[in-house]
Amino acid sequence: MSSALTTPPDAPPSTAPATPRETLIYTIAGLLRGIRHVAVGASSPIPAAGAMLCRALAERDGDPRVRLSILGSVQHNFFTNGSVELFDCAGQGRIDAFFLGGGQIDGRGNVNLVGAGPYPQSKVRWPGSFGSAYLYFTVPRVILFREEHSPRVLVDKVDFISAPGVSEEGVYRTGGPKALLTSMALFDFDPGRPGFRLRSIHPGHDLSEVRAATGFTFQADDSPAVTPPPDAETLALLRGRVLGELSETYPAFADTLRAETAEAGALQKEEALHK
Amino acid sequence: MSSALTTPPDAPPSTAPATPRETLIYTIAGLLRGIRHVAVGASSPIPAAGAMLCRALAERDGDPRVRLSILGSVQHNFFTNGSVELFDCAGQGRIDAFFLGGGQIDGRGNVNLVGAGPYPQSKVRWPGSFGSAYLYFTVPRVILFREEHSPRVLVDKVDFISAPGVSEEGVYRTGGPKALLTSMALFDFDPGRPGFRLRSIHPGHDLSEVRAATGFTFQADDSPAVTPPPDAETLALLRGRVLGELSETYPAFADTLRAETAEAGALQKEEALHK
Amino acid sequence: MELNRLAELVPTGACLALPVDYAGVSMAMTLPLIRHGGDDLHLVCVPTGGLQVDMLIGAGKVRLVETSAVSLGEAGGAPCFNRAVRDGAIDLRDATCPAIHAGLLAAQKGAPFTAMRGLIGTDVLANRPDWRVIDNPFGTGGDPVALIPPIVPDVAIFHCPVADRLGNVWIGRRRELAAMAYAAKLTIVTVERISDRPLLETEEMAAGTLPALYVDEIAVAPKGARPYGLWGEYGPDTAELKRYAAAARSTEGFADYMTAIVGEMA
Amino acid sequence: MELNRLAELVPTGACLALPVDYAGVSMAMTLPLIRHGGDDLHLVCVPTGGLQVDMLIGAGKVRLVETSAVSLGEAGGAPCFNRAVRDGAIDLRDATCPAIHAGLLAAQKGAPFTAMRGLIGTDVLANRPDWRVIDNPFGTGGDPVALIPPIVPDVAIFHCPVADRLGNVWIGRRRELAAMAYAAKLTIVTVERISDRPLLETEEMAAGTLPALYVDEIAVAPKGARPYGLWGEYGPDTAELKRYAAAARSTEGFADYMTAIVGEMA
Repeated sequence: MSSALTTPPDAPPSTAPATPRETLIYTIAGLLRGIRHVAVGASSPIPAAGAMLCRALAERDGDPRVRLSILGSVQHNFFTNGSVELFDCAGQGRIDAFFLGGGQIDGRGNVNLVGAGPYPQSKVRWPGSFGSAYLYFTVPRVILFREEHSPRVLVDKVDFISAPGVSEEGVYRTGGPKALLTSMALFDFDPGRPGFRLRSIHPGHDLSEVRAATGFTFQADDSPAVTPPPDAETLALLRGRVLGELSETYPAFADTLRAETAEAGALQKEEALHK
Repeated sequence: MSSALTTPPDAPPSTAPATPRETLIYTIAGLLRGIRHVAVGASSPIPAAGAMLCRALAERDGDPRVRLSILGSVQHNFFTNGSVELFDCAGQGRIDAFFLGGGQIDGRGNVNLVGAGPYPQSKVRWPGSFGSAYLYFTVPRVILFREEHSPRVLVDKVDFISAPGVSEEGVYRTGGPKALLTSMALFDFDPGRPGFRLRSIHPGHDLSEVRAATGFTFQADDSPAVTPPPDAETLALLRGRVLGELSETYPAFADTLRAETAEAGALQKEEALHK
Repeated sequence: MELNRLAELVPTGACLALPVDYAGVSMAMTLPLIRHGGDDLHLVCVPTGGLQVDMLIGAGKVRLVETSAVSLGEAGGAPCFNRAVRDGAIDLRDATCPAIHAGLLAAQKGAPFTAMRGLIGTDVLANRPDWRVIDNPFGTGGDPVALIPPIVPDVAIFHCPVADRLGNVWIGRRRELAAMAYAAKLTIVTVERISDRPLLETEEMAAGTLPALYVDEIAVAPKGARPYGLWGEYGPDTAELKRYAAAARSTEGFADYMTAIVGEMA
Repeated sequence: MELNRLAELVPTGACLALPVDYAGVSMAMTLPLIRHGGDDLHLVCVPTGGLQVDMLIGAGKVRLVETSAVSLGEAGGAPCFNRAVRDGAIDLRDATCPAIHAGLLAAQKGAPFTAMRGLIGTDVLANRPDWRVIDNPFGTGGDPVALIPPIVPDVAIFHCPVADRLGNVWIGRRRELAAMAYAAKLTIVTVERISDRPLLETEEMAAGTLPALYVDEIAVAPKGARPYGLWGEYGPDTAELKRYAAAARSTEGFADYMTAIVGEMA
């Protein structure tokens, strides 16, 4: 995207309709509502943006303060006890929400961050389980977030369980999956069944498309809801304060967001001209 | 003791014969010979002086460097991880020697730091076990040091085992008692028997006196050795450099040592006059 | 007064963690605790107790003491503690320093226990039915290992040189204070002063900073550790500790000493 | 050259602990390790690995990798690691971050193991026959708990901003570096510079200082973490990481890249 399209940071926020990514960010903010402390990985700008929006909304509405730890960041990380502190903090019950991706996610909420094919000689190797084998057990609201929505990612059964969606009775567990968010849809996780239930489909997609792109079976209404985009006031907050905060830690991503918004604005004007 | 008796710190070291306390310090330095790291309690000036002398002797003789940690001291304590670091350090095998006192010490090397009489409602309560229940197991050379040599302290059987002298086979143990030093005598500990064996009696005492003052049985030669006082060169080192170092952390104790030396010097002159 | 309000946050029956005498004792909270805090306290000394613990015991606030030792250091034994033990007025959980740290560590990690060496064959272990011994599962049989369960204080109280306006507290190298705060449900810190400069702004200060996440309440209490010292700030007043040690040898002497102190603070 | 001498202290078959990319990686030691260090290394990534680990694997120095992850972060997957996994050229001990920390903690404490929550039902646990699961002895039956044995590295190597002439090293708030040094038998540290002022002289600096007791060797290596960054000193060179990621996609590309680097350093 050309930087000529980018709105200068100090200009009044655009009133163009929400971009798909902005709707994702808004959806994440909703999933986080009510938490006190969320931790986000250093290379997870969309979850970070969602957390920042959640924090801004809580402040606007006079709700209790939301803390955000961006791991690996020097500036937005208040931990002072090394990289173990995140896990200790989760063990103490001081982290309410966390995001997990996954090379594979299956219908029972199992996550695979290790590799595709037989272990250990994986055909495709991903980095590894990171902290998932602990945090999935100890963080109450884990949000599975992966933009790619395909049968390759959303599989019937993962090849390696980095972290299981549910545990047998008697296993100590205070955390687990709460929802699965992709570029196409939002699912709630039901640990009782266990399995996913489609909550809403993002604008521009439909149920048959979602079914075709999903490698596991899930529950769904016949006419699923559409994922709501942010209202105008929230959009202004996102494009103003939140984008400013985002620029400090994720400058490249903030530029992308600005460019997308500008593009949406240009498109809107163009459409208005042609009406 | 009047401070008029005290030699100024910058005067050349006195050549008076060693005082009983100087012989204790010298004996401790000998017990520590060959160690790399010794930890000493904040209120243990004689062990600290022994450790400082050991360090000075090692330096003089070109032996490997001796480290000394004085617990609770801000200046002479290089720990930076809180009060747990001493114990971690011992667990890592990085502490070679440590000193333990004890309200009661028995003939099997058991130490009681808790109280006399039935537990928990002790008739006489002492502070408590501190770190003894761990360090006695993990520090290879624990020196039992108690100036009072009486049947009240050196008992047949302690009323409470804060730390046992020996452990059953199969119990993980890399440390334990090496020696027992009092104002009257020096014993070696034999974990095989288990029990103490008299190594030497300090000048001015004899075996029957030691037997009468000791509440447990111990092995001894018929004519035990006399604890050797420091030679002139070592005494000069003790009264010079070591006393200077000691003054920084234990100023009151250093003054006492100086006064005792001065007294010994005065006595020596007086005796010379009367000859 | 602010400190009285903080003392009211310590309910009757609470498990209260207090630091060793050289680490930063909030002596300023002692009288507020006696007059406005709950009774029947379960004190956890991290890992040993001193003047503050002795005063709380003397004032009849304490039901149970979990500690590796209680003493006044150079000033001798802890008179109220020793008397309460003799009279059976308090329950005891005698420990050893690393076992207290192990219990806090288990809480810090959300782990069910911490394994530690030592302890086997001691009367410390024999009198702790709340601890367990298992055979080391990594061994070939035998090799008993003591397991220490989590210590989760309801409240931790300590004193530090400085806090910032964001609620961060500078603990320097006294990391047992962090361990206490990690483990506790509620952490109250008194400080010498508040700094306008955020403690996490520089790496130098950040290294010794306990983040606000673990700190619930902060109050300013200049010379708040006296008669104990505070590292980097002021030394202990040993004469005062000795004066207390002498006075508190009798219950009457203790009462007179405390009355005099209340007068001084009024 | 000093760094080559230090690399010779890493014997063939050694267990070598290396820090996470943002904590202070001694990239300066990478080529010396490849050319003068031992082979068949057992790498322990604390708790994840990056460029240095990938280069050591690519150079054929590594027998076993114990890690929670290996990646180049923003620059993508670790090409030599991924290739070695696919080819079965290295053995794996896949872990999860807190389990690596738990293993180092057990070593730090001289404890036979550390208990940790999580892990039950994962393939991480299923593939670690060196770990154990017991029923929580504090429970009433059931409640499985994973036990992690000590990780005792033969050598730990990392990079820091500054050391003093007494051998103390400033690690700031990167306390995993202390954990590595506590646990390791031999610790080698490269630094940006040596300070004439003792680090333990002030409480401010002491709070972030690793004492000389745990540090065996120190060498000066300016910009020694590059292309990684060093907290408080310089940022990462992401373009260089991406250049490596692209080059190392093939064994030939990796070889060319390394040859070019050796040339630059000669």
